[in-house]
Formats: sequence, C-alpha cells, structure tokens
Amino acid sequence: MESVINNLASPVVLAFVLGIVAKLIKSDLDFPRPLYQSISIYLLLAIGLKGGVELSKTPFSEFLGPASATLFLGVLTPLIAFAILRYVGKFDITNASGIAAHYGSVSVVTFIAAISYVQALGLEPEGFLPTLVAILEVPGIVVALLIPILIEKKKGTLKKAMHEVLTGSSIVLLVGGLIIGFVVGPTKFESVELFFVGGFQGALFLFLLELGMITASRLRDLKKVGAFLVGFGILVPILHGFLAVIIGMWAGLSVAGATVFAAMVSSGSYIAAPAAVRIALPKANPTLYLTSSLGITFPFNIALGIPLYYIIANWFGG
Amino acid sequence: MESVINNLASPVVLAFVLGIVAKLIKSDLDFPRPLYQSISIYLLLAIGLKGGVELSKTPFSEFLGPASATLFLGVLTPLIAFAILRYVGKFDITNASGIAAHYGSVSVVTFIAAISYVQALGLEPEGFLPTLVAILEVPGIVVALLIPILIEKKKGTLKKAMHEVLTGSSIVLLVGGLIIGFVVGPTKFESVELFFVGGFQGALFLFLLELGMITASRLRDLKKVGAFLVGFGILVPILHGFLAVIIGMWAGLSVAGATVFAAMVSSGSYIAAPAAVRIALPKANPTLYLTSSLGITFPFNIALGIPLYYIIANWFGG
Amino acid sequence: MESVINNLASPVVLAFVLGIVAKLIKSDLDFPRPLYQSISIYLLLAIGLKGGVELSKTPFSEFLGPASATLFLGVLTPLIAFAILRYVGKFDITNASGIAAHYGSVSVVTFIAAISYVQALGLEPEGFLPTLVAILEVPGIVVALLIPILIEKKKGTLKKAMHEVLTGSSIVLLVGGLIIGFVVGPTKFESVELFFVGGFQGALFLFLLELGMITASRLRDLKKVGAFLVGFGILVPILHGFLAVIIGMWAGLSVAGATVFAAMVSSGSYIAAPAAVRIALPKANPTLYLTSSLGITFPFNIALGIPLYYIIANWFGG
Amino acid sequence: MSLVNLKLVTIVSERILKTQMVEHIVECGAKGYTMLEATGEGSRGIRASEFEGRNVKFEIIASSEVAEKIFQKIKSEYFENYAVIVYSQDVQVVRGDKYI
Amino acid sequence: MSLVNLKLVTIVSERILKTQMVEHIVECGAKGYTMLEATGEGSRGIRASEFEGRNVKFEIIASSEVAEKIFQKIKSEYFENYAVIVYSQDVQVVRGDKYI
Amino acid sequence: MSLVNLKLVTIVSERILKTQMVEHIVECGAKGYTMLEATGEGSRGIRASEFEGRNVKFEIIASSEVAEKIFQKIKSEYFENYAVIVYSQDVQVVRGDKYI
Ligand SMILES: Nc1ncnc2c1ncn2[C@@H]1O[C@H](COP(=O)(O)O)[C@@H](O)[C@H]1O
Ligand SMILES: Nc1ncnc2c1ncn2[C@@H]1O[C@H](COP(=O)(O)O)[C@@H](O)[C@H]1O
Ligand SMILES: Nc1ncnc2c1ncn2[C@@H]1O[C@H](COP(=O)(O)O)[C@@H](O)[C@H]1O
Ligand code: NA
Ligand code: NA
Ligand code: NA
Repeated sequence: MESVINNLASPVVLAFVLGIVAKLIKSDLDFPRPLYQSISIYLLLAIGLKGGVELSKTPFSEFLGPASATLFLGVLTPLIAFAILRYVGKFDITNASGIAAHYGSVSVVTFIAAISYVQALGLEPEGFLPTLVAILEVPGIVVALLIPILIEKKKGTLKKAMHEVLTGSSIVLLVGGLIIGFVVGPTKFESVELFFVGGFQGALFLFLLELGMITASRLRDLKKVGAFLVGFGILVPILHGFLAVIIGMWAGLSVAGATVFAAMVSSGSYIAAPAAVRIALPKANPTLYLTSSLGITFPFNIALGIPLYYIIANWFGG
Repeated sequence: MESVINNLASPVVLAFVLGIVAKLIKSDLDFPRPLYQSISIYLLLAIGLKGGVELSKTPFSEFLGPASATLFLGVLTPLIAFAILRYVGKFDITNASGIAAHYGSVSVVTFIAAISYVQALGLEPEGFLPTLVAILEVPGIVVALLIPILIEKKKGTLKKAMHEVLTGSSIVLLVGGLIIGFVVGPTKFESVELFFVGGFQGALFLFLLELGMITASRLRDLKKVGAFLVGFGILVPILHGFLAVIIGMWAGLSVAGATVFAAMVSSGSYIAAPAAVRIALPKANPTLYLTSSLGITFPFNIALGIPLYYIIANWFGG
Repeated sequence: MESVINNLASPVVLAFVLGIVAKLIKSDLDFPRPLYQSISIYLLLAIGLKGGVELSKTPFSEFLGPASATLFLGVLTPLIAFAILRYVGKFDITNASGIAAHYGSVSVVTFIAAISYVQALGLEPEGFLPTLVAILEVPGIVVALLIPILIEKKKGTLKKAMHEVLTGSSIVLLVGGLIIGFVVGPTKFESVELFFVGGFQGALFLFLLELGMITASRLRDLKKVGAFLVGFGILVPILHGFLAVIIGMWAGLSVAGATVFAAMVSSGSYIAAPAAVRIALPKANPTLYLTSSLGITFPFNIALGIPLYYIIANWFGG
Repeated sequence: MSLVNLKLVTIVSERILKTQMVEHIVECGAKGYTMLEATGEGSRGIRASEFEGRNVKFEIIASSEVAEKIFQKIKSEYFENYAVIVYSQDVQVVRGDKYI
Repeated sequence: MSLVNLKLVTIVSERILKTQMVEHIVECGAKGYTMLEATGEGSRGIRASEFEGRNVKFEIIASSEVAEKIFQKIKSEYFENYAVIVYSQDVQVVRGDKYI
Repeated sequence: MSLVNLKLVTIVSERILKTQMVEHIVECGAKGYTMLEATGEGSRGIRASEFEGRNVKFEIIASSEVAEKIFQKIKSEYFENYAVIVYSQDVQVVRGDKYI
C-alpha cells in the first residue's frame, strides 16, 4: 500500500494530475505542439540510447529469454483483447481489431513511468528493457490488423499500415537510438549523457503535464464509449500484466524488471497504433480506441497499475 | 554603486541588452513563438516547484507575516497607481484603472531577475518568496478592475476577467508547481532538480534575450505615451519598492528577501494583467499599459531598480 | 585510420547518419521547425559565449596571428573557388560567384563537429576559435558577391545583401554571445555554464539528426548538379583545408587548433550565405549552391574531412 | 460533379477572442469551422494579445442565413472594441449539403 | 493587367492523409499547391490524427478540368471514411498561364 | 447587413521576401494585411529559403485600384527571379469602408 502512495506522490505523476486539473478548471494553459513533439523526440531517443548502451553490456544469452517472452506476449495479448471485445463485448470485427491493436502494442510513457517507479524504490531494472519496448511495438499491431483480413478474406491496406508502423517516427527514434547507443558504448555516450539522462525526468515531467491535458479531453468521451469499455480498459491490463509478470519472471527477469515488463505489456499504445489503425481500418471508430487506451488504461496504469504489478511481482519472486 | 555595475554585467541582463540591440540594428533574429511559450512554461513551473519545496521546509509562523504584507501591498499599490494616474496624470477612469491593474500585479521575470541578483551577491533569499508571487498576482488586478465598476456603477465583465486571471496559464503553472513541490518535498524533488534548477539560468538567458526584442518594439511607442507616463513608469516603482522594503522588513524578511520583495511589488505585470484588462476594459488603450509596464518599468527594474532596492534594504536593515 | 573510424562512431555523427537513413526509408520522422530554430539559436549562443569567455583569458598577441590568417583565407578561398568553377567548370559568372560565396564563408556545425572531434581525442583546441568563425563568416561572402559587380560593372544589391549577412541572426547570436562571454568572464559565466556547456553535445546530437534529414533530401539533387560539382565539393575543401593547416600552423595554432581551423575554412556555409546570395544574386540557382555545400561538402567534412585535416596537421606539426 | 453554392465566411480576430468566436460560430448554426494561426497589421497597430499569439483566422462554410447571423453577432459584440475583420465569398462545395 | 480566370480549389483534411493528398493533387495535373496547418471542428469531432498534428489545408490554383479531377479523386477515395472538406472558387490570377 | 464589394488579394512568396512584401503592400495603399505561414511546391522545386521557413502567404482586403497597384509592383519586382504567386477574388466585407 505504501508503494502505491509513493507512486502517486512522485513529481511526474503529480504533473499528470496537474494537467488534468488544468483542463477541468478550463484553464487556457496550452502546450505549443512543437514542444510536445520535441519532448517526444527527446524521450524516445533518450530511452533508445540508454537502452542501447546497456544492451552493449548485456550477454546475448541473458537477453534471449526476455526477448522471446516479449514476442510471445506481443502475439498473445491482441488475440486475448480481440476475443474479449468480440465475444464478450459484442463489438464488430473492425472495432474489436482496432482496439486490440492498441493493446497488443505498447505505451512508451507507461514504460518510462514504470522505470522511474522502480528506480524510486531503489531498484535497478534490467538495462535491455528498452529493447523489449521496440520488439513489442510492432507484432501486436500486425496481428490485430491481420484479424479482419483473415476473417473477412479481404485484401486490406495492411502493407501500407505496416510501412506506417515500421517507419513511424517512434520506431525510428527508438531503434535508431538503440543502435547508436549500442555502437558507441558507455564511454563515448558520456558526451551526451548529461543531456539525455540528466534531463530525462524533467522532460518527462513536462510530457506528463501535457498528457494529463490530453487525457482530460478524452475523459469527456467516457460516457460515449460505454461501461463495458471502461471495465475492459482496467481489467484487461490487469490480466495482461499478470501474465507478463509470470512469463517475464519465468524468462529470467528480476522483480523490478518484471514490474516494468508488466507495465509495458499491459499498456495500450497511443502513438503508433492509432496512426496504423486509422490507415488500415478507417471504419474503426477513433473515439473507442483512443478513449480506452489513453483515457482509461493509461491513467489507470500510471496511478494504480504499476504499483499493482510490483506487488504481484513481489508476490511471485520477492 | 558596485552592485549596480555588478547587476548590469550579469549574463541574463546582457542577454536582455543583446535582444534590444538586435532589434535596433534591424536584425532578422526572431524567436519562434513556441520557444518563447515553452520557456515561459518552464520558468513558471521551475519557480513554483522550487518555491513549493522550500515552503515545505518553512514553519507556517514565519510565512504568515510576509504573506499578509503581500496581500496588503497587492491592494494598496493599484490604488496608489490609480490615484496618481487619475488625479496627477489626468487619465480617464478606464485607462487609469487599466494601467493600475498592471502595477498591482507582478512581473515574474523581474522577480526571477531579483532572485538571481541577490544570489550572485552570495545571499540566499527566503525560500517561500515564489509563494508570495502567486499571492501577489491576483488581488492587484481585481482591485484595479473594480474601480471603474464602483465609480461608474456599471456591471462589468469582471467575472470573466477574474476567471481569465485565476485559470490563466501563469497562475496554474505557478500554483501547480508550488503544490507539487510542497507535496513531493526535497528528496523526491531531486529527480527533476537538474532539469528545473540546473537549467534555470540558461533558460532565463534565452527568455531575457526574447524579452529584450519585445521591449525594443515597445520603445518605439515611447513618444506615443507621453512624458508623464515615462516618469510614472520609473517613479512609481521606486515608491512602491520603497514601501515594500519597509513593510517587508517589518514583516520579517531578510535584506535579500526584502530586495526581491521590493522588485516584485514595484514591477508591472505583462502577462496576466494585459489579458485580463483586454477582456474587462476593452476600451483601455493597450499601447499605454503595455508600454509603461514592459517598455519602461521592466527595463528600469532589471537594470537599476533591483540594485536600488538592495541599497535601500541595506540602508534599513543592513 | 583509427581516428577516422573514431570519428565515424561518435554519437553526433551517428545521429547525422540516422537522419539520412530515416529519410531514405521514407520515415515520417519530422522535426518541428521551431525545434530546429531553437537549437540553432542555442548552439550559436553557446559557442559564442564559450568563445568569449575563452577570449577573455587570451592575450591579444596570441590572437592576432590566427585572426589575420582567417581574414586572409576568407578573401582567398572564394577567389580560388570562383576561378575553378568559372574556368575549369565553365559555370556562368552568377552561379560561379554564388557557389564561391558559400565556400568563402563557414559552416558553424562543421566547426562544432571538428571541436568535438579533437576533444574526443583528448586535445584542447585554442579557446578563441569561435571568434575566428565570426571573422570568417562575412568576408568570403562579400568578396564573392563583389565579383559579378566588378566583372559586369553592374550596380548590384550588394548593400542589401551585406545588411542581410551582418544583421543575420547567426552573426548576431555568435558575436552577441562572444561579447557577453568576454564581458562576464569565467566566474559569472558559471551560472549559465551547465545549460550552455553541459547540454551542448546533446543539442548538437538533435541538430545533426535534423541536418541528416535535410542532407538526405539534398542527396536526391546530386544528379541534377552533375559530376563536376560533386568532385568540386570534395576536392576544393581538401585544397582549402590543406592551405588552412599550413597557414594556421604558421600563424601559431596547435595541431588541434589547425585541424579545427581547416574544417572551418574548408566548409561551405549553408545558413548565412544562401540568404545573402538569394538576395544579391537571385538568378543564381539554389539547387547548385545548396547541394554542393550541404549535400556534398558538409557530409564529406563531417565523416572524412575532419580526420583528414587532423592527419595533415599531425604530419606538419605533430 | 454536383456542387452546392454556399458562403465562405472568413473572420480574422485577436487571439484573445478565440474561445468566444468558436462559441458564436457554433451558436449561429455553422456545422463546423477551420482555424488557422495568423499575424497581421491593421488600423490599430500592435495587439494586446501579442504575447498570447497574435491573430486567429476562422473559415466557415455555411448557408447565407448562417453567414448573415455570424455577421450580425460579430458586429454587435466586437466591432467597437476589438480588432476583427469579417468577409464573405461565394464557394462551390463538394458534398455541400453536409454544411447546411 | 491581364488576369487569367482559374479555379482555387481548397481541401481541408486530416493530417494523416497529407502525403497521399499531395500525390493526388499532382496526379490530377495541378502545377503546384500551397499547404497550411489548420485545426478545426466538423461533424465528426476529435480527429485520430490529433497527435499527428490535426488538419492540413491545401490551396490549388488550377483549370476547371484539373479542379474537377481533384474533386472526383477525393470523393471516391476519402469521402466515406475520412474527414475531408473540398470547395472551389473563381480567382483571377496574375501570370495565370503558368498554372494551366 | 450592408456589405462592401472589395478585392481579396492573395500573395504566396518565399519567406525571404517577407519584409519587402509588407513594405510594398503598405506603399500600394493597403490599409492592412493578414499573414500566414505556408509551405508548397510549384514549378521551381525546393526554395532557397527552406532554412528560413519556406513560404509566407499574404491576404489583403483592398479596393480594385490598390489591388491593381499591388499586382503591378510584384510583377515588375519579383516575377523574373523569385517564386511568387498572386491572385485576386471578389469579397463582400462587413464594415468594408475601413479598408478603402
Ligand atoms: N486590409 C486588410 N486586409 C487583410 N487583413 C486585414 C486588413 N486590415 C486588418 N486586417 C487583419 O485584421 C487584424 C485587425 O485589424 P485592425 O482591426 O484594423 O487593427 C489585423 O491584424 C490583420 O490581420
Ligand atoms: N462548415 C465548415 N466550415 C469550415 N470548415 C469545416 C466545416 N466543417 C468541417 N470543416 C473542416 O473539416 C474538418 C473535418 O470535418 P468533418 O469531416 O465534418 O469532421 C474539420 O476539422 C474542419 O477543419
Ligand atoms: N498551382 C498552384 N496552386 C497553389 N499554389 C501554388 C501553385 N503553384 C505554386 N504555388 C505556390 O507558390 C510557391 C512558388 O511557386 P513557383 O514559383 O511555381 O515555384 C509554391 O511554393 C506554392 O506555395
Ligand atoms: Na500492450
Ligand atoms: Na506590482
Ligand atoms: Na569556407
């Protein structure tokens, strides 16, 4: 319980709350879009670089298990999400696939928040975790977009959507950062370390402030999406997070690593997936998938999910 | 005298001068607006956070006196300014109130410059001063906007203007930062300290460069506003600063604290007040209130006012 | 040879490569323009400030030789470039002058990359080098723009173009930074040092990522400009760099200083010069001068030129 | 292709009026609007909203009745005290019935 | 001055369609286009592309034939699933033969 | 409402010409202008001013006489060497006498 409160009172989580409050009181506070984009670029590069440097110190054998676990869950989670949405929630195929694509992919900010969370507890998660983020970003989207094509036997715009995901700015920055970090290694990385590591939490603070404002505008759509999707947006992450803890620890992750891993796997993408779904499944309703992944699952994970996964991880491996 | 020169040669003041020079030689140097907005957001959050952290270490009793002094001066200064403008300067009620609102409120950048100034002298002003900025921001505007309503018995748009001030981005960021800083306290603040404290002076450097450019365009309007307002923009701050030193020291502030306090009280707002006045008193002439607060009082305070208040404070309490 | 590889694997050079790759795979990665502008402002101020602080520690006598060498090369290199373009490449007078103006001036980013390069080798180049950048920026452009006026005896728009160069934002920021740094000196500079020195390499990383993307779009124009200009864009920098090493060392520069000096002199401007040429010689074809200076010479210098000048400098003075 | 004749109403105003303008546009019955950031100069020189981001430009596709209402509204509310410019043009709109 | 009567075609679309729109415009025979960033509201509320930068507005000076082709293209490709608004105006263009 | 028939002159030019354009517009007798940032493609491909921020778009409400003067000015000064596009439309302006 204390760790939950600990998480709630961290600067970055409070920044998120401030963003929500600002919109609720109808403040004219407004982030210039270029600032939002610049911080995104910075954060993605920073975790890529940091992850690459760490990866350069990791023996391949240590990395193989978690990487396979990531791929496996990247395929499994969108299928679970689709099944629940289609057969329990009675969504049509298009919307069920569209939402499932988001839950198959990953929210980078949730990942970062989880990293910060366990670090604040004095733990050090595995350095290669950002690599897993990159691995997790794509397969979930592909699997979910394939579903309507397989079921309805339609030739879709899957290829276009795949290009969108693979060359999307978030993958390019994350993977580009990873490779650069891997190539330069710890010593040469020092020249940019102050910028990319020292400034990280502060940039994240600003980013969550903005995300809080965006989330607040999503909250207005909550009644539009219905009670089922609200429940879905909370329970499915818990389910996925639970699976991720078990599989992650089985693959060799530490308690801290499994906590972060669960946060990643349970999170819903809201940058890569929306763009891909908008192109491949234009008939899917953006209000449904954005509200559930950004308006429900994201704040749930930031405030309660991450500490919960930590408790679960402790329970299994503490 | 030495301290005056000391202030004039600090990096941030020279940045302000560079901004003015750039416009005078008609350079095409131009800050992208999003950069200006981003730095504003950063500076307001940073002083809020820092102030909140300090406040969390301050006993309430120590804070009560200065807070009351701030409120008192927040009500008094716009009345003084109004009386001088109306009865000496012969301005009409609308313009006198509009300008008075600016001098009742506070310029955050003047405040920051004053903090930097006393710190450069090796002094440490009270940590709760940013809280006083937040307290000072609002009442002066309210009082000044009430004047025409009371005198002319008109139902104004005061309420709209109040919402504008209270939910304005500067108050939200400042107060939001204060609360977050207060809640997280010194230890948890460390994660974002490098970003918000270490980068502060550099960001201020950029901000003053931009403000120098804006001020230069205001300088062109000097002849439009007339000699009376130029004198007003220099003498009234000195008067208010003098009052603030006396009342501030009487309320328990140190020499450094009283210097900063005088800079705050004497300064004219140019972010919150213009927006509020534009809405509540649309007939008031923006050239008058912007030129006096931004074109006259602001550069006066930055270059000469702050050292002067320091001299006065030393004189009383040194 | 090792130093070449060393340069290629530095974070900033890899950022440049990532930018090129991002565009080649048609990623939608896109820097918001205000970020690009903000980083430019930051980098120019930062090198100005740093240079000014260093200059304040340099005896005038030490500085006189290199400064004269810079002026001399600023006049000589555009004449060499013009002669080769006009008489070997058979370009018309307008285009030959337009391109020559670029090679007479200097690329600030190439300069920065060279500084980083020698520092990564553990060397410390002379602190006054940024002053030389400011000196080098202008004369080359003037000389080149004078050529068509003298040959064709036309009254040109030289004056307008000069105003454009001298009050252009890059000169204002660089020279403004230099003066401020010189006036405040090392002690007062400390307040903004973390921001302008500590963050420098990281900001440069982002800048080169963006420049990589811009360069990639230039690469498409390579066939438009023809084989001669491609050869010109590689061989003339080598020639200029060779001259610069000899003259620079003769004027008293260290091996590290001569390497950086050669990188400066050999580089082609792509901020100040294009603007000036566009105004003074509107008939000159932008594709020619932008592609050669930005698409050919810049990446050549970043990847191979700088290590080459280092080898040459070692050869003469090691 | 069948095009519908409608009005394109353009409003340029101080940024400080942005939220209110959106409300007015919707109240007057417009089905939507497009908004752009702009700067500009007119009879009154520098704007108070300079710090707040200068001007906003609204473009509204609407019927003549809605256009007329928007004119009236803005004339009565803002013309005295604020910098606002409003004009109207004829346009041919694809799928124009959406905007009536 | 001799002005040429041409069409000014305006398209406002979700930003996600930006690259495709440029391709269509060029394919249809337009000699150029001007693009601006915009926001807006319409029948469908918030855009999926909100994170990606909202709307883009294209302005194309072209002959009526090219204008007609652009209408057809956009109607057939996007009207069903995406937020797109298209309209046309008469304009008098200086040096107008450049754009035919 | 009484609307005044005026011309809306639109100019899209390289950003490098921005200051000069403003001067020309005012010299020709316009009472104001609105300016927007734009990008675009035309006959000449990439702009030299790409680093400087691409294109600017001016919109000027003015009488036909002023419009004609603006056309002449721009034609004589820029058409040969720079990327500039200029066109004119009829508009109905509220409070239109302000702009004559
Ligand atoms: N003649 C004009 N043509 C185009 N836009 C104008 C004109 N006059 C004013 N504007 C725009 O309207 C705003 C307010 O103008 P004003 O109310 O005349 O100060 C200016 O900032 C311009 O953006
Ligand atoms: N009546 C209108 N007038 C001007 N722009 C509109 C109008 N309706 C829609 N738009 C623009 O078209 C975009 C998509 O609208 P819609 O497809 O109706 O959701 C909006 O974001 C606006 O930018
Ligand atoms: N047909 C067109 N329609 C709209 N804008 C155009 C057109 N042609 C050119 N432009 C604009 O004018 C600028 C210069 O065009 P150009 O002089 O043809 O290279 C381009 O960057 C566009 O913004
Ligand atoms: Na997931
Ligand atoms: Na005050
Ligand atoms: Na050179």
